Amino acid sequence: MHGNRIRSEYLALFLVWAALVLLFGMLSENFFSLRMFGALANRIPPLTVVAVGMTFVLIIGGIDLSVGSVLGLSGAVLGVALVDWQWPFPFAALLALGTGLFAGWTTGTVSVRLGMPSFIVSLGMLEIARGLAFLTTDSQTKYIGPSVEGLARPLSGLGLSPAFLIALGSVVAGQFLLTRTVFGRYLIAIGTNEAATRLAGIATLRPKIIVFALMGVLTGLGAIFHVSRLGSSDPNAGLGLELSAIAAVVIGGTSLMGGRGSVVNTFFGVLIIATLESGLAQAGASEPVKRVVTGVVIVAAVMIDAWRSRWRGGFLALFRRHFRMGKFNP
Amino acid sequence: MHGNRIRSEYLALFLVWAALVLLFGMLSENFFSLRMFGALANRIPPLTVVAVGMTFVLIIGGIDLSVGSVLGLSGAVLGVALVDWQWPFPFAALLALGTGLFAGWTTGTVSVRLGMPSFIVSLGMLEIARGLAFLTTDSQTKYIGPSVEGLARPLSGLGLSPAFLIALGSVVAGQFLLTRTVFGRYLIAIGTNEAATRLAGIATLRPKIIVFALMGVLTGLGAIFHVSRLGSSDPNAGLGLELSAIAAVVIGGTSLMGGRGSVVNTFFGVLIIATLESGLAQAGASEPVKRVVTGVVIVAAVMIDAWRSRWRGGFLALFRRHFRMGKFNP
Amino acid sequence: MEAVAPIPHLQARRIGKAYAAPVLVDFDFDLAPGEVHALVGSNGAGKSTFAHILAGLVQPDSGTVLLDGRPHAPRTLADAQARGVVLVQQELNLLPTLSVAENLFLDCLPQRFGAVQFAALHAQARVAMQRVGLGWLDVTAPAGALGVGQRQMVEIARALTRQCSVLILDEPTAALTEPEIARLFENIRQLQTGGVGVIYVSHRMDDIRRIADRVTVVRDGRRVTTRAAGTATVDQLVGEMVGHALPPRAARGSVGALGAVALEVSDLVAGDRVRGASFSVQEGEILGLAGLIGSGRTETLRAIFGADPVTGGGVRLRDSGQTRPLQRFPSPAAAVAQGLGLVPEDRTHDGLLLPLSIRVNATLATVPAQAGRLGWLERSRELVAAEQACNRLAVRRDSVEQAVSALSGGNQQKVVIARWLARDCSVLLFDEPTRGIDVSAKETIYAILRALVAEGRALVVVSSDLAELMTLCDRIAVMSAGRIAAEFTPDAWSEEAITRAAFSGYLYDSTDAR
Amino acid sequence: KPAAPESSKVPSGMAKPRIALVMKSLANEFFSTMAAGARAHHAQHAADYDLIVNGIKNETDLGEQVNLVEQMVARGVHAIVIAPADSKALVPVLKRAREAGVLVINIDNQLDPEALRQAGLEVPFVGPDNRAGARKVGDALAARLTRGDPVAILEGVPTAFNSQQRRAGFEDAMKAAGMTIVSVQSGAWEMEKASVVAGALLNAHPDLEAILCANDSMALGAAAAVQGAGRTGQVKVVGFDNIGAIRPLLQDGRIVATADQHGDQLAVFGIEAALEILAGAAPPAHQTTAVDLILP
Ligand SMILES: Nc1ncnc2c1ncn2[C@@H]1O[C@H](COP(=O)(O)OP(=O)(O)OP(=O)(O)O)[C@@H](O)[C@H]1O
Ligand SMILES: Nc1ncnc2c1ncn2[C@@H]1O[C@H](COP(=O)(O)OP(=O)(O)OP(=O)(O)O)[C@@H](O)[C@H]1O
Ligand SMILES: [Mg+2]
Ligand SMILES: [Mg+2]
Repeated sequence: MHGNRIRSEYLALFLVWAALVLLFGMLSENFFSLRMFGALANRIPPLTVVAVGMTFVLIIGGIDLSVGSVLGLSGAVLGVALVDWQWPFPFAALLALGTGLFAGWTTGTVSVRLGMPSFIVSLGMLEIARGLAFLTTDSQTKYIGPSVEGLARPLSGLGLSPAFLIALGSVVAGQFLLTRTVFGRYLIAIGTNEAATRLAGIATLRPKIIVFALMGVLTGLGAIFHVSRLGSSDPNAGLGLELSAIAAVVIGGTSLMGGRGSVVNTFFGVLIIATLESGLAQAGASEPVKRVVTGVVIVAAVMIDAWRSRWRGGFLALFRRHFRMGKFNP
Repeated sequence: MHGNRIRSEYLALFLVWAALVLLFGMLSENFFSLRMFGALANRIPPLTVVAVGMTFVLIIGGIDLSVGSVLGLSGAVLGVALVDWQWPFPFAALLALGTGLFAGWTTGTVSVRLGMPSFIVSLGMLEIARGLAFLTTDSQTKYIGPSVEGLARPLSGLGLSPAFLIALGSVVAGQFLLTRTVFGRYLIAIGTNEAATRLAGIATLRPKIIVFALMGVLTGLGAIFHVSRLGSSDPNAGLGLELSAIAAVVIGGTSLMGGRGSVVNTFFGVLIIATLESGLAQAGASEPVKRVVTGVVIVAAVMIDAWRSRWRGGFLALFRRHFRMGKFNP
Repeated sequence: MEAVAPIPHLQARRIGKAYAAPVLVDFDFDLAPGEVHALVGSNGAGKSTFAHILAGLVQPDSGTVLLDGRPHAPRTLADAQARGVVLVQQELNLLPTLSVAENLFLDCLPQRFGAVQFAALHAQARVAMQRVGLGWLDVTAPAGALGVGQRQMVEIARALTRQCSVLILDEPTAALTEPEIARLFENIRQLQTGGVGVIYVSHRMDDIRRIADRVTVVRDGRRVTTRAAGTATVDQLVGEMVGHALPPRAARGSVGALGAVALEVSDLVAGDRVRGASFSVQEGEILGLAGLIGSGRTETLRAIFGADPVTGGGVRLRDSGQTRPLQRFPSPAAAVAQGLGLVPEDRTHDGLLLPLSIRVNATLATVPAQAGRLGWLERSRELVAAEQACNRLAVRRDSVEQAVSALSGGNQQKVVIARWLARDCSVLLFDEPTRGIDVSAKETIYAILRALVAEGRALVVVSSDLAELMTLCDRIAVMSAGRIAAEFTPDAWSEEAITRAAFSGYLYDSTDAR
Repeated sequence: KPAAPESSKVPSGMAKPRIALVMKSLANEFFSTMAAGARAHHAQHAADYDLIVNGIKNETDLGEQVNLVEQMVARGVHAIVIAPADSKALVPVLKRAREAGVLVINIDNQLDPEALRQAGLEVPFVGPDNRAGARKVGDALAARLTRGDPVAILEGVPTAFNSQQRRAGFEDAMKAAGMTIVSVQSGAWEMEKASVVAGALLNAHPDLEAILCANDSMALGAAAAVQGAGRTGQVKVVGFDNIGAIRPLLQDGRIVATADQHGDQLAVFGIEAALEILAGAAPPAHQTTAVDLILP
């Protein structure tokens, strides 16, 4: 994971992304503008922070389907605190983060302590959090206005919003946490073989709960970014976010079976998804075309990344070999 | 898996279902009518057959997120064949099954032969199939009319539709396939430890592809049931079906990590989900309440089923033990 | 098979195989029909690799194999089996969710129209298990419920049901106790008379003396010698394996000054296998735990360590000069915090993080110690620690960044042991610590264990190899049916006495007879 | 009076104005009809302007629609014709678009006047009055019921403005005619979901006389449920949108009425308004388009 290896590890996905940018650049004239990259940078913070959290969840071999709903709920709470209770922004933001934390912690505790699949617990939380979001806001979008838009507004001179910078910071911090700390080492060990890790004298339950709680906090942060971009809070926010986040993480090469992953590559996954969406919109592609292209690119990105590590003896030999005896990581 | 063990295996989920029926019976007066059960029996065939297929997919340690879209696509193709091309129903139905088969086979082949996670391949297929469904129908709902409704119409005297009987047949056949045939044993073995299965001299790739293809055929069958129930084909059909199907399967105790599962219990999972939805609608619950209750019941059902097997030394001791040292099957 | 095939039956010539480093070099090997040909060598010498080549799991880079005069280059396990070459692998490969019977016959389930004929299957399975002396085993039970030793027997039984002309046994006895071994040898002799050639890989010199006709010594992937088994002494063989004569074994240190009781186990009850075990071990003492397969030794260690829930009794631990009150550890983490350590029996499932590097595996129990402030990993310190740990046990490796899954069985075992040696534990529990470890490395490990007790630590060693226990331990406790049936000091023990004690718990309670 | 922002003037030497049409879900037949209408108009006037048509994948995904608006601004379009997925949440981004010099025309779903006022923004609106349209459909139904009959309403996604408007229109009509509304539930705009909910409603209320559905997909689902319950002819169903698939059911009486908002013309009105303003005309006042009642 050092020196050249780092670079080669990130290279494949970077190239996929660059290829997409180039392609869309040729397809629609104004794609290569600073403004265009600004728009891209502005839209990804919520997905980025959620995907960072999801990377950790997948690494311990869990899954969290509730992130979309929890983002909706945290955003709803933020809106109510700001508009109905007239709280100042920092307190309201803390409350939103706390809401996310509580939801994530609950999912984690129930699944870890009761030994239930996190898939089903978080599926339950998906429904519950969405219901609560509707309850909190009475199913109404709340207009909040400029008071909350600061985070999403590009800083003059830099062209990037504070939200983007924070999201980027979370990627860097996440990668460090994963690869350079004892906690990160434990997460990888747990995801690889929980029984062996436990017998090595490492407490495995608490780290797992912490990961779900962290996922919750990051989702809360995502909600703040989302609300500040919309200038309004919307109880439907985040619908389907879980799939985009998981897709970004898996495109980034993190295994759904746990034990292996990279936060930086997750970020490339996010970039690929976001660029694809923007590029297709710019090109004005019709809905069916958008769908089909998105599907193909998602599969292709993972395929290219999967081949990166097996890149020996030429492309064709490789292809042949893998058509004969593929491995299977569902 | 024999004799009494079978019964106790199915009992927990049956009781959860019975409890739900009782509860809703008390909440809304007209719940306990024959008509109610008829309505329930009539609406579940599509979910049932899809969930049967999903059980097999999860047992081999895979996942198929594309079933909703593929159902939409197969239904769209069925509609076009019946209305625009004026094909007779049997041929159109075969075409729909073939469409499902092809989609499932493609997902399976790509994921198995190229060694890619089925999660991501089927996520790609989700987008692609939906895009094709929009293309096929030009995003229009098609009214087909009585010619197709026969499958969904209750047989006089019996009160149950042919679709329901076929779905029930698929459950029985599925359970038999899983527990009593060589193929079924291979699937369990593959899901438990694919490498070890290969070491036992079993070819593992073909059975996995067959499972995805079977999932596709069953999804096509689900599409036929769906279209025949609504009398129209709708390119948006099946939105979110993958989550319902997976939820039903997991409620039925099948492990997301593969190697363990029961088709009959999946059927109970389907019943629980369907009863919950109908019951809440009957009781006239508001949307937020529906969501929260659904979430809680999903988690509770799995919890109860998980405890079934650990039912020793009283409820409390059990609770305490599991709060101290839970297993974790994400 | 009755017809006497022209000699030799199997002929391997100039086999070469290299991964990062060469594993087999110009390796020659012959097997005559009806012969038991032992293959010995230190850990990582290339024995399993050769077995895998014959069985179609690995393809050689160079060289040829002739089987009955025809080339034998199987690409899959099934290819090899079709030619009658059957392998029992060193690492166990049963499928825990399937029944014992299904595991035995997975690739040839009796069927009619695709439906499994369960009655026939179970009958066949019972016969197969009878053959290895485990007729009482419930063949419909899931294989996951079996312990390592029983799983090993199932694997052997599985191989014995196959039509074979060459049977390869890779470390079959590492987890077996004497009764099973005797039974296995009986089976091998039967096969021999049927003309089957057996390749027998083992680190147990005793086995080789008893069963082998010829022995080939392999060192660093090269054949050193092949000779009739009777003509070499153990010391000669060992010398050839390691390339130099072993220093004379340090005599079992006379029992030194023992300290206070470091670990006292009293009336421990856990699951249905541990039914009130009581024993204690003092500082500076090695206690051996002997017993038959399934007598509950593994479960006792796990229960002490907090890995399984304890339902009765508990342990008293001496920690920094204080004896703590009777307690039950809620988790291994709690036990480790008080100075316990456990080397588990099943290294692949309970010991190693297979896809990860040797560095990560060897330092897993000591990560915080090597980390800097705030839990920051210090890579250089980790590397040093991992190198040290590997050197201490002579782990044969290309680099510590190599995945442990690429190590030979014995070297994997050494990594698990190394992990705990790096940690300052006052009481260490070893479950079959030398499983799959070669003779010279065993000596190293014995020396290390001796050094540990010399520092005043207390060790508990479970082993199915009685000779090993009798070399190593200061005292041997014998488990039978979940209790300690007897304890012996060196002056009082004998194989016969220990074996008698091991059976004692089952004599009155025939329902438990296993 | 709202004026075209200074910077959005098309330099007279410039080739063609570029117009972006941003809609809700193209998976919804109503919006795909709208898009088709716009494309047809563009095909006839290809020399006059360039058109980029976009919609979001999921009708409730406001974030994605905000992305689309920003994307179109970045792309350098001169005007955005938008059918907002939410009447409040799109205001800030539209304001940013205006600040960047892009003309904004609101169609279909009117932006919230209060939010617009707070943001200091004025946006011309071209579109139907959903509430009045639903009221018409409700009145037509009421004419076939007797006072006091129990009826139920299937609304769309409860957070959607259209859904709220149509529900309000239905309620106005039913209250005015003195019917009893026994239940209001969401069918999430979907056929399948609507058929499940309608099935449950039919079971819970054996005396139910009518189901008012906030769109035609749900009406199809409700009609299937009515048929499944064997109460065809007893329970009347109305819809909204007049999609193609509804016609056979209108013919055979299983659906009593629906409303047509002329979706195909809606975007065209917006585009024409944008072109006029870009050409220098004064922005039009709000323009309410017709909603026609459709009976068999
Ligand atoms: N897949 C692999 N990749 C790299 N090296 C490997 C691989 N498999 C085996 N090796 C190396 O080959 C060498 C020989 O291994 P092998 O398993 O044949 O040893 P062995 O003689 O069976 O040892 P043991 O007695 O410990 O079982 C070892 O050094 C091992 O590290
Ligand atoms: N019927 C059974 N149900 C559950 N577990 C069983 C059953 N039979 C055997 N076992 C398990 O199999 C283990 C057999 O252990 P194994 O074959 O590994 O020998 P071992 O580990 O040497 O024995 P020991 O327990 O003395 O260490 C038992 O300890 C027990 O855990
Ligand atoms: Mg070996
Ligand atoms: Mg043991």
